[in-house]
Amino acid sequence: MRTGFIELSYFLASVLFILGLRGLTHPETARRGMHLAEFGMLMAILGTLMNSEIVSYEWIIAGLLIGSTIGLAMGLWVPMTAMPQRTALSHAFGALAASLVGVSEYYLRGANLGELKIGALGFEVLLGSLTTTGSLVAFSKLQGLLPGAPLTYKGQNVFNLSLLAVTVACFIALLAFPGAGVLFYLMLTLAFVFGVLLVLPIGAADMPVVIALLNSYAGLASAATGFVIANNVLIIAGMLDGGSGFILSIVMCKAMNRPITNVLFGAFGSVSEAAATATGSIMREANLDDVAVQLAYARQAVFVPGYGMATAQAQHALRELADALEARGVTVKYAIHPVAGRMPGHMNVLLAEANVPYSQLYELDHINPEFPSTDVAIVVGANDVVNPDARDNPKSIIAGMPILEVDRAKSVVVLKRGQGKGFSGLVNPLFFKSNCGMLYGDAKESLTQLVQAVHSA
Amino acid sequence: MRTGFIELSYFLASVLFILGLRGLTHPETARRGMHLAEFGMLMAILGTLMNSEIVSYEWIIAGLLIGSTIGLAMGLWVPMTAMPQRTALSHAFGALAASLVGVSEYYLRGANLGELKIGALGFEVLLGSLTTTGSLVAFSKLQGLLPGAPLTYKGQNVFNLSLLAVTVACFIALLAFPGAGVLFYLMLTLAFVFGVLLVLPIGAADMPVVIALLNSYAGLASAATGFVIANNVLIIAGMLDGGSGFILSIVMCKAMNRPITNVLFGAFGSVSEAAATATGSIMREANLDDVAVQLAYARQAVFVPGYGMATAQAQHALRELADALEARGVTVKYAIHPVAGRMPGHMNVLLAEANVPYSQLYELDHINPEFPSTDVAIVVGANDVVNPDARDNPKSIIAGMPILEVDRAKSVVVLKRGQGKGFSGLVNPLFFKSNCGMLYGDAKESLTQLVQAVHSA
Amino acid sequence: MHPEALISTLYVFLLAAFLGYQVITRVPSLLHTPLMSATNAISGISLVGSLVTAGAHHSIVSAILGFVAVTCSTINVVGGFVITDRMLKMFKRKATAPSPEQKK
Amino acid sequence: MHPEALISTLYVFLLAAFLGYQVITRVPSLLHTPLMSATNAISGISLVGSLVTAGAHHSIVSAILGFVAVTCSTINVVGGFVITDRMLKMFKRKATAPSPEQKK
Ligand SMILES: NC(=O)c1ccc[n+]([C@@H]2O[C@H](COP(=O)([O-])OP(=O)(O)OC[C@H]3O[C@@H](n4cnc5c(N)ncnc54)[C@H](OP(=O)(O)O)[C@@H]3O)[C@@H](O)[C@H]2O)c1
Ligand SMILES: NC(=O)c1ccc[n+]([C@@H]2O[C@H](COP(=O)([O-])OP(=O)(O)OC[C@H]3O[C@@H](n4cnc5c(N)ncnc54)[C@H](OP(=O)(O)O)[C@@H]3O)[C@@H](O)[C@H]2O)c1
Repeated sequence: MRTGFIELSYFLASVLFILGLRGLTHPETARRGMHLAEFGMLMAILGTLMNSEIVSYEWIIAGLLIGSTIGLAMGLWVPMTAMPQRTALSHAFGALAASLVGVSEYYLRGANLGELKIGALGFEVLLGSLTTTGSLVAFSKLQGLLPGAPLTYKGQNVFNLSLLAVTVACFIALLAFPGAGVLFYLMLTLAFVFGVLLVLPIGAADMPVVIALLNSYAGLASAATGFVIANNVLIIAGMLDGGSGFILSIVMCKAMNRPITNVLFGAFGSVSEAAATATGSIMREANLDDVAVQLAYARQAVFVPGYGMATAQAQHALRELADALEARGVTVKYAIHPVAGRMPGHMNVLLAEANVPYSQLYELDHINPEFPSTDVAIVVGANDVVNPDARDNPKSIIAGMPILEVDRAKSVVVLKRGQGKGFSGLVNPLFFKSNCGMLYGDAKESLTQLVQAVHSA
Repeated sequence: MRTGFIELSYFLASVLFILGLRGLTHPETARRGMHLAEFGMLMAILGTLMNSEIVSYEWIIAGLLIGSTIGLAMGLWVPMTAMPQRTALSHAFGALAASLVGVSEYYLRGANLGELKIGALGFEVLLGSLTTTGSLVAFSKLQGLLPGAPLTYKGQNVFNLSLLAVTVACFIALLAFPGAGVLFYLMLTLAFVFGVLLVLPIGAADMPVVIALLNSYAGLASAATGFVIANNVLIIAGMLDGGSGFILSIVMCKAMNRPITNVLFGAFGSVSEAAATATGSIMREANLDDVAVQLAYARQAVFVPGYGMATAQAQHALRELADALEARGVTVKYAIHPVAGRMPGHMNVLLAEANVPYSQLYELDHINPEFPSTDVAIVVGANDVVNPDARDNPKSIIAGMPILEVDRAKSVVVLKRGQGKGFSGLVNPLFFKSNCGMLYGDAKESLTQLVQAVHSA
Repeated sequence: MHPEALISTLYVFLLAAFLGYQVITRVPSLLHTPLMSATNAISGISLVGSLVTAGAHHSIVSAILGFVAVTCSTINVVGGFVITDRMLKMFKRKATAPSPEQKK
Repeated sequence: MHPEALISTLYVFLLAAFLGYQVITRVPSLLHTPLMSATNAISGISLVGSLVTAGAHHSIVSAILGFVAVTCSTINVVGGFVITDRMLKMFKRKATAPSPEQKK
């Protein structure tokens, strides 16, 4: 009876998780979907608490209380701009939990697990541990606790690979001698170390891809836990989680037109100087009042936000500018590149925060044909995603990456602070085009001034 | 070892079936997908043949040989226009197989099956049997072996429901007394009878929906078999099959804007007279040579095929007309309504047979905006799908059904044999519009004549 | 059946239902007729049940029932795959004579 | 584990992988950030393992490991769902001031 109820709660949770994620296929149904998933989680937890193996609840209640408090605090107060870090941190938590459950299982049952379970358990602990430390390093890099630049040294790849080989050797030996605790704890330690070394040589800018990959590892670790404790809902949730990480990393790599191996082993971003090509001509500085007049009398203006908008927290100011222009009858559209910013969907969520309706956000394929008939394109802290070299110069390191073709607009205004490069470290020929003017300064300040200028135009 | 191999073959088959159906999401990948599925089937059969329970192969080889011969013959020679019948017949075969396996399982193990298995087995036999006879009736109606009109009498629904209730009662009693063979065979017989009575009152024209529904029953029966013999690949294939039937029936009902209950119990098509509304004005007959000239000098012509094209086998002639027009520089497009013809995708497959590239086929949403700029719309044996009453007359029985808005074209020519009504039995106000001309005669003949007339225009 | 196995089977059922729905809704209406015959062929997998019934020689009755079931399923498998392939072969993206518009 | 149960579990794994792929690829890039935090929250289901570890009192070591695991997973569950909801609340289709173009 009791197990029946527990199993039912897990089954229900599985259904609700799937339905919940299906809800995310549309913004209208997304919230309801998440409520379903929340309810499923509650079911599963209540079901588990009925498990007859549980004899005392002190540790459980303590864990739930502390976890909820920290979780609630993080959930409520982490700013939208810090999402990448938060995600990295939460993967560390998730992976650590999987890893610890595995360790405790081994500690308790060790040799009596049978080969198959030991296999799944080893997999769980291996993936869980390296994801834990890897995610922590990623978090530190993004948060600025560690230097963001790739940390490389000679023979690094060889060293890392050897370390991995030793770790895997431990794992295999453990399959043969499940009782040999030394092997298990050695593997555990090595996996923790390997996670650090794996992520250190990757630049902060590439972290989003790494995070997505670690996400899929964390998901796999959960699924492996499901095998060990014979629990289907864990397998399902783990695979959903893993699938999401995997797909997002693919989406990012595709949108950057770089193979995943290049991200992981290329130490991208450490060679910024070499890539700078001489461009000869000069950048024209634009005058704020001129830009305001141009905007005020345009028929259509397209805003192209990028990473700079996120760092400057300029989304609200941007929205105000859009309001001011729309009040004057200008059609305003937002062009969203799939890898603008530092996280999939980064710009969408920031603009949503600033109350921009998502029907005004246009994807690449929909907005590119519109640039030739656009009077003014305003580039707000974007750089690589509007670099025409990706399209025109087959030798560029970002060649082939799909871009927003703002250079085809009648005129372009770029808001940035100075001569700073984008994520790829490339010089952007757009800035030297005759139809392009530069409006220097922090994006938020420039935009706020533009709003006033438009009002008085 | 041997069971290991068998299980592996089933696992592989499951993967390949899923990949195979995923291939069908695009015509480019569809054939490769099917090859994967075929390979999966081969694996599963070979795996099964290694089962140690199998002691003699005579019956097996005989069955495989006879089945392959009949299957091959049907596969190669059934004309594309007879697809609906063929589909009905094959559901009868599939459901019969599921039902017989269930009967034999009961015959051999009967009372020793345990409540859960008896439940699944009863479900399998019930669904399998009623699907068998139901599909046979559907086949006979479509093939003309039985009258196509709905066969109704007073109290029919009540009688059918009572029969169903008795059948279900047998099933429930069987759960309580699994050993009572009488109950089992009574249920079996009643299910066979019920299948017949269920489909008899439904008109031939509604058969496609019924067939899709029976398809989903057959799939569920297969999945139930999977429960009984604890075989996962059967469950998966059954659910894929069932899902397809279910979704297609929904697609059809939506496109006809009729609830499924209306299809099943409405005896649609038996009330054709009542629906005829007086329209007053007259139908204008078009002259063949005029039409040819009009076409030859058009900028854009849109062909709207319907059920009449299928019965007249006029797809090749239509393609020839398109060729002749394109040679003269006319843009030709085909407008495909989701329920044109008598089967989902009916028109697509016929036109593909006639070598029309699928890039020329346009769906409702894509072609409707183009009609106002279309010089001539040629309606080839379509009627309901171009009936403007569905859009304009909220009291029409097809009100709300999305239509191809040919009446908005500059001129319309309708090819049909005479005053025949469409599937719904409604009068079509389109035919009385001033921009519409009727070209009477069998579609194939009319088209062949048109081709010649265009050549000499 | 072992209760653990039964539960997992229920999960298989659940996931297969969802997956079936997701996969099939992505099939364009262009290919709905081939889809019907393809699922038809795949549903012939009930062979895995009927083959055992036909070959297990528990009794002549079950052997004959199995034989009929094998025949029926084989018709579906062979007929279904042959017809599907026949149809799919016909779908072509470009005409031999190029058509002016290619959007869709 | 019973072999039959093991096999079914493998099927669950397979189907969940396919289903995950199908479901996630349908999420529009608009919602990729909420997707990340949502799957994050859902992956906190590893609670079902850690709760038992924390409460089973086999040994103090395992109880403490379980406690840490429960804390970590709960952070993910609560934090993930709260943040997802916070984000999703912000997505609006229409502005308060109507925008002239609504296509997309
Ligand atoms: N979104 C993802 O999922 C993802 C994942 C991995 C990698 N990436 C990569 O990230 C890049 C994103 O491209 P992007 O065009 O959005 O950004 P970007 O190429 O990194 O350029 C950012 C620009 O913003 C300017 N900026 C920085 N702070 C600013 C401030 N406070 N005010 C005004 N301007 C400021 C910088 O110039 P100044 O310093 O002169 O101001 C710089 O030119 C792509 O290369 C993409 O491949 C994205
Ligand atoms: N596709 C599906 O999946 C499906 C499923 C269920 C129901 N339906 C229903 O089927 C109907 C399909 O509509 P539809 O417009 O394609 O067909 P329709 O409304 O059934 O009309 C067919 C027309 O073709 C003409 N016709 C018949 N034989 C002909 C020949 N040899 N040469 C020339 N014309 C001929 C008939 O007129 P004459 O007799 O005067 O020639 C009739 O007007 C819809 O009502 C739909 O709801 C479709």
